[in-house]
Amino acid sequence: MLADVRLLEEAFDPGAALGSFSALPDAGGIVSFLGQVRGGGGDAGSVEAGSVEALELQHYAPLTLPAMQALAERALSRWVLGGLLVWHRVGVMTPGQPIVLVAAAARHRRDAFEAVDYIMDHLKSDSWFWKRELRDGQWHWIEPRDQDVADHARWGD
Amino acid sequence: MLADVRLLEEAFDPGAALGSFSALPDAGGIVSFLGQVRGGGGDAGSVEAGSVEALELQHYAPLTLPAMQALAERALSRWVLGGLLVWHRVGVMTPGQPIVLVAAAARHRRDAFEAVDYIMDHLKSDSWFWKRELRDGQWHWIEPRDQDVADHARWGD
Amino acid sequence: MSARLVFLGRLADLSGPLVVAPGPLAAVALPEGVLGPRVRLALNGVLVDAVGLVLADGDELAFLPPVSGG
Amino acid sequence: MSARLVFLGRLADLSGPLVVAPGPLAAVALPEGVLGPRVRLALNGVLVDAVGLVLADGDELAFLPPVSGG
Repeated sequence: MLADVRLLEEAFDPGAALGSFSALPDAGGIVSFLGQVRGGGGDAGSVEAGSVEALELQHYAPLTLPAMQALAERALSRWVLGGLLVWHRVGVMTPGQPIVLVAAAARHRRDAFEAVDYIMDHLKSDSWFWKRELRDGQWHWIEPRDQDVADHARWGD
Repeated sequence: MLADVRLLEEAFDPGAALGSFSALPDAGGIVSFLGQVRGGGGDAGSVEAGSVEALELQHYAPLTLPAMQALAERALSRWVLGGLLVWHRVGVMTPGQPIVLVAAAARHRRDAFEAVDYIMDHLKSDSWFWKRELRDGQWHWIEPRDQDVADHARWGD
Repeated sequence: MSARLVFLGRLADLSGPLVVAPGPLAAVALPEGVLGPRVRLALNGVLVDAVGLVLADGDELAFLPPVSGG
Repeated sequence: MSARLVFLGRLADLSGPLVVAPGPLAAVALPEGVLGPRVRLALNGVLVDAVGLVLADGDELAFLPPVSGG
Protein backbone atom coordinates (compact mmCIF):
# COMPACT_ATOMS: atom_id res chain seq x y z
CA MET A 1 0.00 0.00 0.00
CA LEU A 2 1.41 3.36 -1.05
CA ALA A 3 0.63 6.58 0.76
CA ASP A 4 -0.78 9.53 -1.18
CA VAL A 5 1.76 12.22 -0.23
CA ARG A 6 1.57 15.62 -1.90
CA LEU A 7 3.05 19.10 -1.61
CA LEU A 8 0.44 21.41 -3.10
CA GLU A 9 1.13 24.86 -4.54
CA GLU A 10 -2.58 25.66 -4.95
CA ALA A 11 -5.65 25.56 -2.67
CA PHE A 12 -7.42 22.21 -2.41
CA ASP A 13 -10.89 21.02 -1.38
CA PRO A 14 -10.59 18.85 1.75
CA GLY A 15 -14.19 17.60 1.54
CA ALA A 16 -13.65 16.32 -1.99
CA ALA A 17 -10.28 14.80 -1.03
CA LEU A 18 -11.85 12.91 1.88
CA GLY A 19 -14.77 11.86 -0.29
CA SER A 20 -12.38 10.16 -2.74
CA PHE A 21 -10.25 8.72 0.04
CA SER A 22 -13.27 7.16 1.80
CA ALA A 23 -14.09 5.23 -1.36
CA LEU A 24 -11.03 3.02 -0.79
CA PRO A 25 -12.12 -0.61 -0.51
CA ASP A 26 -10.64 -1.36 2.91
CA ALA A 27 -11.73 1.86 4.60
CA GLY A 28 -13.92 0.69 7.49
CA GLY A 29 -12.81 3.55 9.71
CA ILE A 30 -11.22 6.79 8.59
CA VAL A 31 -9.64 9.38 10.85
CA SER A 32 -8.66 12.72 9.40
CA PHE A 33 -7.03 15.91 10.55
CA LEU A 34 -7.54 19.15 8.67
CA GLY A 35 -5.53 22.21 9.61
CA GLN A 36 -6.71 25.56 8.26
CA VAL A 37 -5.41 29.10 8.42
CA ARG A 38 -6.98 30.72 11.46
CA GLY A 39 -8.68 34.02 11.12
CA GLY A 40 -7.60 36.61 13.65
CA GLY A 41 -9.81 37.93 16.39
CA GLY A 42 -12.05 34.85 16.36
CA ASP A 43 -11.02 33.81 19.84
CA ALA A 44 -12.68 36.20 22.29
CA GLY A 45 -10.51 35.01 25.16
CA SER A 46 -7.14 35.85 23.68
CA VAL A 47 -5.30 39.10 23.20
CA GLU A 48 -3.12 38.88 20.14
CA ALA A 49 -0.89 41.37 18.41
CA GLY A 50 -3.19 41.60 15.44
CA SER A 51 -5.30 39.50 13.15
CA VAL A 52 -3.64 37.21 10.63
CA GLU A 53 -4.16 38.48 7.11
CA ALA A 54 -2.17 35.76 5.38
CA LEU A 55 0.11 32.82 6.09
CA GLU A 56 3.07 31.76 3.99
CA LEU A 57 4.67 28.34 4.14
CA GLN A 58 8.06 28.01 2.51
CA HIS A 59 9.70 24.68 1.81
CA TYR A 60 12.95 23.38 0.38
CA ALA A 61 12.11 20.99 -2.42
CA PRO A 62 15.10 18.61 -2.07
CA LEU A 63 14.19 17.94 1.59
CA THR A 64 10.51 18.59 2.25
CA LEU A 65 8.69 16.04 0.10
CA PRO A 66 11.20 13.22 0.82
CA ALA A 67 10.79 13.92 4.55
CA MET A 68 6.99 13.71 4.23
CA GLN A 69 7.26 10.46 2.29
CA ALA A 70 9.62 8.96 4.86
CA LEU A 71 7.20 9.95 7.65
CA ALA A 72 4.30 8.30 5.81
CA GLU A 73 6.37 5.13 5.37
CA ARG A 74 7.10 5.04 9.10
CA ALA A 75 3.39 5.31 9.88
CA LEU A 76 2.57 2.54 7.39
CA SER A 77 5.11 0.24 9.00
CA ARG A 78 3.92 1.02 12.53
CA TRP A 79 0.13 0.61 12.11
CA VAL A 80 -2.08 -1.63 10.00
CA LEU A 81 -3.63 0.82 7.56
CA GLY A 82 -5.77 0.39 4.48
CA GLY A 83 -4.90 3.85 3.17
CA LEU A 84 -2.93 6.95 4.08
CA LEU A 85 -3.15 10.48 2.71
CA VAL A 86 -0.76 13.33 3.60
CA TRP A 87 -1.32 16.59 1.74
CA HIS A 88 0.41 19.84 2.66
CA ARG A 89 0.07 23.27 1.14
CA VAL A 90 3.00 25.60 0.49
CA GLY A 91 2.89 29.23 -0.60
CA VAL A 92 0.64 32.06 0.55
CA MET A 93 -2.73 31.18 2.11
CA THR A 94 -5.55 33.30 3.52
CA PRO A 95 -7.71 32.65 6.63
CA GLY A 96 -10.01 29.66 6.24
CA GLN A 97 -7.87 27.99 3.57
CA PRO A 98 -6.64 24.46 4.24
CA ILE A 99 -2.96 23.98 5.14
CA VAL A 100 -2.70 20.27 5.84
CA LEU A 101 -4.92 17.22 5.46
CA VAL A 102 -3.92 13.86 6.90
CA ALA A 103 -6.23 10.86 6.68
CA ALA A 104 -5.76 7.21 7.61
CA ALA A 105 -8.10 4.32 6.88
CA ALA A 106 -8.03 1.18 8.99
CA ARG A 107 -10.16 -1.77 9.99
CA HIS A 108 -9.51 -0.89 13.63
CA ARG A 109 -10.29 2.65 14.72
CA ARG A 110 -7.36 2.88 17.14
CA ASP A 111 -4.81 2.30 14.34
CA ALA A 112 -6.25 5.16 12.30
CA PHE A 113 -6.37 7.56 15.27
CA GLU A 114 -2.80 6.87 16.29
CA ALA A 115 -1.39 7.07 12.76
CA VAL A 116 -2.93 10.51 12.12
CA ASP A 117 -1.90 11.78 15.55
CA TYR A 118 1.66 10.51 14.96
CA ILE A 119 1.95 12.11 11.54
CA MET A 120 0.66 15.46 12.80
CA ASP A 121 3.06 15.43 15.75
CA HIS A 122 5.98 14.73 13.41
CA LEU A 123 5.07 16.79 10.34
CA LYS A 124 5.81 20.05 12.09
CA SER A 125 9.21 19.07 13.39
CA ASP A 126 10.51 16.41 10.96
CA SER A 127 9.44 18.04 7.73
CA TRP A 128 10.98 21.20 6.42
CA PHE A 129 8.47 24.02 6.48
CA TRP A 130 9.06 27.62 7.46
CA LYS A 131 6.03 29.66 8.30
CA ARG A 132 5.39 33.36 8.48
CA GLU A 133 2.27 35.37 9.15
CA LEU A 134 1.16 38.69 7.74
CA ARG A 135 -0.21 40.84 10.56
CA ASP A 136 -0.87 44.57 10.28
CA GLY A 137 0.84 44.52 6.91
CA GLN A 138 4.08 42.99 8.22
CA TRP A 139 5.44 39.47 7.83
CA HIS A 140 6.51 37.70 11.05
CA TRP A 141 8.38 34.40 11.12
CA ILE A 142 6.88 31.75 13.41
CA GLU A 143 9.40 30.08 15.71
CA PRO A 144 9.05 26.51 17.07
CA ARG A 145 6.78 26.15 20.09
CA ASP A 146 7.67 24.12 23.19
CA GLN A 147 4.35 22.25 22.80
CA ASP A 148 5.49 20.85 19.45
CA VAL A 149 8.64 19.43 21.00
CA ALA A 150 6.53 17.86 23.78
CA ASP A 151 4.07 16.36 21.26
CA HIS A 152 6.95 14.83 19.32
CA ALA A 153 8.54 13.40 22.48
CA ARG A 154 5.35 11.42 23.27
CA TRP A 155 6.27 8.89 20.59
CA GLY A 156 9.79 8.10 21.75
CA ASP A 157 11.33 8.32 18.29
CA MET B 1 -21.85 26.45 21.14
CA LEU B 2 -24.36 23.77 20.19
CA ALA B 3 -23.35 20.43 18.80
CA ASP B 4 -24.84 19.26 15.49
CA VAL B 5 -26.26 15.87 16.56
CA ARG B 6 -28.36 13.89 14.09
CA LEU B 7 -29.90 10.46 13.70
CA LEU B 8 -30.22 9.92 9.96
CA GLU B 9 -32.66 7.56 8.27
CA GLU B 10 -31.08 8.07 4.84
CA ALA B 11 -27.55 7.85 3.41
CA PHE B 12 -25.42 10.98 3.74
CA ASP B 13 -22.33 12.40 2.03
CA PRO B 14 -19.49 12.64 4.57
CA GLY B 15 -17.27 14.73 2.29
CA ALA B 16 -19.99 17.36 1.89
CA ALA B 17 -20.75 17.28 5.62
CA LEU B 18 -17.08 17.88 6.48
CA GLY B 19 -16.85 20.57 3.84
CA SER B 20 -19.65 22.53 5.52
CA PHE B 21 -18.31 21.85 8.99
CA SER B 22 -14.81 23.08 8.08
CA ALA B 23 -16.29 26.44 7.10
CA LEU B 24 -16.99 27.20 10.77
CA PRO B 25 -15.19 30.41 11.75
CA ASP B 26 -13.17 29.01 14.67
CA ALA B 27 -12.11 25.78 12.96
CA GLY B 28 -8.31 25.98 13.01
CA GLY B 29 -7.96 22.22 13.40
CA ILE B 30 -10.61 19.61 12.62
CA VAL B 31 -10.42 15.95 13.53
CA SER B 32 -12.98 13.59 12.11
CA PHE B 33 -13.86 9.94 12.32
CA LEU B 34 -15.91 8.27 9.60
CA GLY B 35 -17.14 4.72 10.07
CA GLN B 36 -18.41 2.88 7.01
CA VAL B 37 -19.99 -0.51 6.40
CA ARG B 38 -17.19 -2.91 5.64
CA GLY B 39 -17.39 -5.04 2.59
CA GLY B 40 -16.76 -8.71 3.18
CA GLY B 41 -13.71 -10.50 1.88
CA GLY B 42 -11.70 -7.28 1.67
CA ASP B 43 -9.25 -8.40 4.30
CA ALA B 44 -7.15 -11.15 2.76
CA GLY B 45 -5.65 -12.10 6.11
CA SER B 46 -8.89 -12.98 7.88
CA VAL B 47 -11.19 -15.95 7.61
CA GLU B 48 -14.75 -14.86 8.29
CA ALA B 49 -18.04 -16.68 8.20
CA GLY B 50 -19.16 -14.89 5.07
CA SER B 51 -19.19 -11.51 3.45
CA VAL B 52 -21.46 -8.81 4.80
CA GLU B 53 -24.24 -8.04 2.35
CA ALA B 54 -25.99 -5.45 4.51
CA LEU B 55 -25.94 -3.93 7.97
CA GLU B 56 -28.97 -2.81 9.94
CA LEU B 57 -28.83 -0.45 12.88
CA GLN B 58 -31.94 -0.28 15.03
CA HIS B 59 -32.50 2.40 17.63
CA TYR B 60 -35.11 3.33 20.20
CA ALA B 61 -36.16 6.89 19.53
CA PRO B 62 -36.94 7.94 23.15
CA LEU B 63 -33.42 6.97 24.25
CA THR B 64 -31.00 7.07 21.33
CA LEU B 65 -30.96 10.71 20.25
CA PRO B 66 -31.08 12.06 23.86
CA ALA B 67 -28.12 9.80 24.72
CA MET B 68 -26.16 11.13 21.72
CA GLN B 69 -26.96 14.71 22.72
CA ALA B 70 -25.89 14.10 26.32
CA LEU B 71 -22.63 12.56 25.08
CA ALA B 72 -21.97 15.59 22.87
CA GLU B 73 -22.63 17.90 25.83
CA ARG B 74 -20.13 16.00 27.96
CA ALA B 75 -17.48 16.37 25.24
CA LEU B 76 -18.21 20.10 24.92
CA SER B 77 -17.79 20.57 28.66
CA ARG B 78 -14.57 18.55 28.78
CA TRP B 79 -12.64 20.08 25.87
CA VAL B 80 -12.43 23.54 24.36
CA LEU B 81 -14.11 23.07 21.00
CA GLY B 82 -15.17 25.48 18.29
CA GLY B 83 -17.61 23.01 16.78
CA LEU B 84 -18.84 19.45 17.18
CA LEU B 85 -20.72 17.22 14.76
CA VAL B 86 -22.15 13.78 15.62
CA TRP B 87 -24.15 12.11 12.86
CA HIS B 88 -25.30 8.48 13.03
CA ARG B 89 -27.20 6.43 10.50
CA VAL B 90 -30.00 4.03 11.42
CA GLY B 91 -31.77 1.55 9.17
CA VAL B 92 -30.34 -0.77 6.53
CA MET B 93 -26.99 0.09 4.94
CA THR B 94 -24.85 -1.61 2.31
CA PRO B 95 -21.03 -2.00 2.19
CA GLY B 96 -19.23 1.28 1.65
CA GLN B 97 -22.06 3.41 3.05
CA PRO B 98 -21.30 5.71 5.97
CA ILE B 99 -22.56 4.71 9.42
CA VAL B 100 -21.16 7.39 11.67
CA LEU B 101 -19.38 10.72 11.25
CA VAL B 102 -17.93 12.58 14.24
CA ALA B 103 -15.99 15.82 13.79
CA ALA B 104 -14.56 18.28 16.28
CA ALA B 105 -13.04 21.68 15.55
CA ALA B 106 -10.61 23.26 17.96
CA ARG B 107 -7.82 25.81 18.13
CA HIS B 108 -5.60 23.15 19.69
CA ARG B 109 -5.25 19.88 17.81
CA ARG B 110 -5.08 17.76 20.96
CA ASP B 111 -8.56 18.89 22.10
CA ALA B 112 -10.11 17.88 18.79
CA PHE B 113 -8.36 14.47 18.74
CA GLU B 114 -9.41 13.62 22.27
CA ALA B 115 -13.01 14.77 21.84
CA VAL B 116 -13.55 12.61 18.73
CA ASP B 117 -11.80 9.64 20.31
CA TYR B 118 -13.94 10.03 23.46
CA ILE B 119 -17.19 10.26 21.53
CA MET B 120 -16.37 7.20 19.43
CA ASP B 121 -15.43 5.17 22.50
CA HIS B 122 -18.72 6.11 24.17
CA LEU B 123 -21.14 6.09 21.24
CA LYS B 124 -21.06 2.34 20.97
CA SER B 125 -21.74 1.65 24.62
CA ASP B 126 -23.66 4.69 25.91
CA SER B 127 -25.98 5.18 22.98
CA TRP B 128 -28.71 2.75 22.14
CA PHE B 129 -28.00 1.03 18.86
CA TRP B 130 -28.52 -2.60 18.01
CA LYS B 131 -26.70 -3.91 14.99
CA ARG B 132 -27.21 -6.93 12.81
CA GLU B 133 -25.47 -8.11 9.68
CA LEU B 134 -26.82 -9.92 6.66
CA ARG B 135 -24.43 -12.73 5.70
CA ASP B 136 -25.29 -15.55 3.31
CA GLY B 137 -28.88 -14.34 3.29
CA GLN B 138 -29.27 -14.50 7.08
CA TRP B 139 -29.37 -11.74 9.68
CA HIS B 140 -27.00 -12.08 12.65
CA TRP B 141 -27.12 -9.84 15.72
CA ILE B 142 -23.77 -8.34 16.72
CA GLU B 143 -22.96 -8.72 20.42
CA PRO B 144 -20.76 -6.30 22.39
CA ARG B 145 -17.03 -6.86 22.02
CA ASP B 146 -14.57 -6.87 24.92
CA GLN B 147 -12.51 -4.24 23.06
CA ASP B 148 -15.39 -1.76 23.27
CA VAL B 149 -15.56 -2.16 27.04
CA ALA B 150 -11.79 -1.61 27.27
CA ASP B 151 -11.96 1.49 25.05
CA HIS B 152 -14.67 2.95 27.26
CA ALA B 153 -12.73 2.20 30.45
CA ARG B 154 -9.78 4.31 29.24
CA TRP B 155 -11.70 7.47 30.09
CA GLY B 156 -12.60 6.63 33.68
CA ASP B 157 -16.22 7.72 33.38
CA MET C 1 -56.92 1.22 29.21
CA SER C 2 -53.68 -0.35 28.01
CA ALA C 3 -49.90 -0.24 28.11
CA ARG C 4 -47.49 -1.15 25.34
CA LEU C 5 -44.41 -3.37 25.52
CA VAL C 6 -41.71 -3.04 22.85
CA PHE C 7 -38.71 -5.29 22.31
CA LEU C 8 -35.47 -4.03 20.83
CA GLY C 9 -32.49 -5.63 19.11
CA ARG C 10 -32.40 -9.41 19.26
CA LEU C 11 -35.41 -9.41 21.60
CA ALA C 12 -37.49 -8.27 18.62
CA ASP C 13 -36.88 -11.74 17.17
CA LEU C 14 -38.75 -13.16 20.20
CA SER C 15 -41.75 -10.86 20.09
CA GLY C 16 -43.28 -7.93 18.28
CA PRO C 17 -44.86 -5.10 20.29
CA LEU C 18 -47.51 -6.24 22.79
CA VAL C 19 -50.53 -4.43 24.20
CA VAL C 20 -51.21 -5.39 27.81
CA ALA C 21 -53.53 -4.28 30.60
CA PRO C 22 -52.17 -1.72 33.08
CA GLY C 23 -51.03 -3.08 36.42
CA PRO C 24 -47.95 -4.70 37.95
CA LEU C 25 -45.37 -5.93 35.42
CA ALA C 26 -45.08 -9.08 37.54
CA ALA C 27 -48.65 -9.93 36.55
CA VAL C 28 -47.92 -9.77 32.79
CA ALA C 29 -47.21 -13.03 30.93
CA LEU C 30 -44.01 -12.03 29.13
CA PRO C 31 -42.60 -13.85 26.09
CA GLU C 32 -39.87 -16.25 27.17
CA GLY C 33 -36.35 -14.83 27.17
CA VAL C 34 -37.14 -11.10 27.15
CA LEU C 35 -36.08 -10.61 30.77
CA GLY C 36 -32.57 -11.42 31.90
CA PRO C 37 -29.66 -10.02 33.88
CA ARG C 38 -28.37 -7.99 30.90
CA VAL C 39 -31.74 -6.72 29.68
CA ARG C 40 -32.59 -3.19 30.80
CA LEU C 41 -36.00 -1.54 30.89
CA ALA C 42 -37.09 1.95 29.90
CA LEU C 43 -40.52 3.26 30.92
CA ASN C 44 -41.58 6.12 28.61
CA GLY C 45 -37.94 6.73 27.72
CA VAL C 46 -36.51 6.60 31.27
CA LEU C 47 -34.45 3.67 32.51
CA VAL C 48 -36.22 1.86 35.37
CA ASP C 49 -35.89 -1.25 37.49
CA ALA C 50 -38.22 -4.20 36.84
CA VAL C 51 -38.74 -4.83 40.56
CA GLY C 52 -42.07 -3.42 41.73
CA LEU C 53 -42.82 -1.82 38.35
CA VAL C 54 -46.48 -0.94 37.76
CA LEU C 55 -47.74 -0.02 34.28
CA ALA C 56 -50.21 2.83 33.91
CA ASP C 57 -52.58 3.50 31.05
CA GLY C 58 -50.65 4.77 28.01
CA ASP C 59 -47.23 3.68 29.28
CA GLU C 60 -44.60 2.32 26.90
CA LEU C 61 -42.15 -0.14 28.42
CA ALA C 62 -39.11 -0.98 26.30
CA PHE C 63 -36.96 -4.11 26.75
CA LEU C 64 -33.35 -3.29 25.86
CA PRO C 65 -30.73 -6.01 25.35
CA PRO C 66 -27.01 -5.09 25.46
CA VAL C 67 -26.08 -2.72 22.66
CA SER C 68 -23.81 -3.87 19.85
CA GLY C 69 -20.10 -3.33 19.71
CA GLY C 70 -17.97 -2.94 16.66
CA MET D 1 32.91 26.86 -11.90
CA SER D 2 30.54 27.85 -9.12
CA ALA D 3 28.44 26.66 -6.20
CA ARG D 4 25.16 28.09 -5.01
CA LEU D 5 24.13 29.04 -1.47
CA VAL D 6 20.43 29.28 -0.61
CA PHE D 7 18.89 30.59 2.61
CA LEU D 8 15.56 29.35 3.90
CA GLY D 9 12.95 30.70 6.30
CA ARG D 10 14.00 33.76 8.27
CA LEU D 11 17.55 33.46 6.86
CA ALA D 12 16.09 34.49 3.48
CA ASP D 13 15.53 37.92 5.04
CA LEU D 14 19.31 38.17 5.51
CA SER D 15 20.34 37.12 2.02
CA GLY D 16 19.01 35.96 -1.27
CA PRO D 17 20.75 33.08 -3.09
CA LEU D 18 24.51 33.56 -3.58
CA VAL D 19 26.84 32.21 -6.22
CA VAL D 20 30.30 31.47 -4.84
CA ALA D 21 33.49 29.87 -6.03
CA PRO D 22 34.01 26.17 -5.22
CA GLY D 23 36.32 25.40 -2.32
CA PRO D 24 36.18 25.19 1.47
CA LEU D 25 33.06 26.74 3.03
CA ALA D 26 35.34 28.26 5.64
CA ALA D 27 36.85 30.43 2.87
CA VAL D 28 33.46 31.88 1.84
CA ALA D 29 32.45 35.30 3.20
CA LEU D 30 28.97 34.44 4.50
CA PRO D 31 26.26 37.02 5.23
CA GLU D 32 26.18 37.78 8.96
CA GLY D 33 23.82 35.60 11.02
CA VAL D 34 23.31 32.74 8.58
CA LEU D 35 25.40 30.32 10.61
CA GLY D 36 24.50 29.49 14.20
CA PRO D 37 24.04 26.58 16.57
CA ARG D 38 20.44 25.94 15.41
CA VAL D 39 21.09 26.38 11.68
CA ARG D 40 21.53 23.13 9.78
CA LEU D 41 23.08 22.65 6.37
CA ALA D 42 22.02 20.49 3.42
CA LEU D 43 24.41 19.84 0.54
CA ASN D 44 22.48 18.84 -2.60
CA GLY D 45 19.55 17.74 -0.42
CA VAL D 46 21.56 15.79 2.18
CA LEU D 47 22.12 17.10 5.71
CA VAL D 48 25.83 17.74 6.34
CA ASP D 49 28.11 19.23 8.95
CA ALA D 50 29.67 22.64 8.33
CA VAL D 51 33.04 21.54 9.71
CA GLY D 52 35.46 20.73 6.91
CA LEU D 53 32.83 21.21 4.20
CA VAL D 54 34.23 21.76 0.69
CA LEU D 55 31.99 22.99 -2.12
CA ALA D 56 32.38 21.43 -5.56
CA ASP D 57 31.30 22.88 -8.89
CA GLY D 58 27.50 22.74 -9.22
CA ASP D 59 26.83 22.12 -5.54
CA GLU D 60 23.83 23.65 -3.81
CA LEU D 61 24.28 24.33 -0.10
CA ALA D 62 21.11 25.21 1.82
CA PHE D 63 21.06 27.02 5.18
CA LEU D 64 18.10 25.76 7.24
CA PRO D 65 16.92 27.56 10.39
CA PRO D 66 14.65 25.72 12.86
CA VAL D 67 11.31 24.82 11.32
CA SER D 68 8.13 26.52 12.50
CA GLY D 69 5.75 25.14 15.03
CA GLY D 70 2.08 25.73 15.26
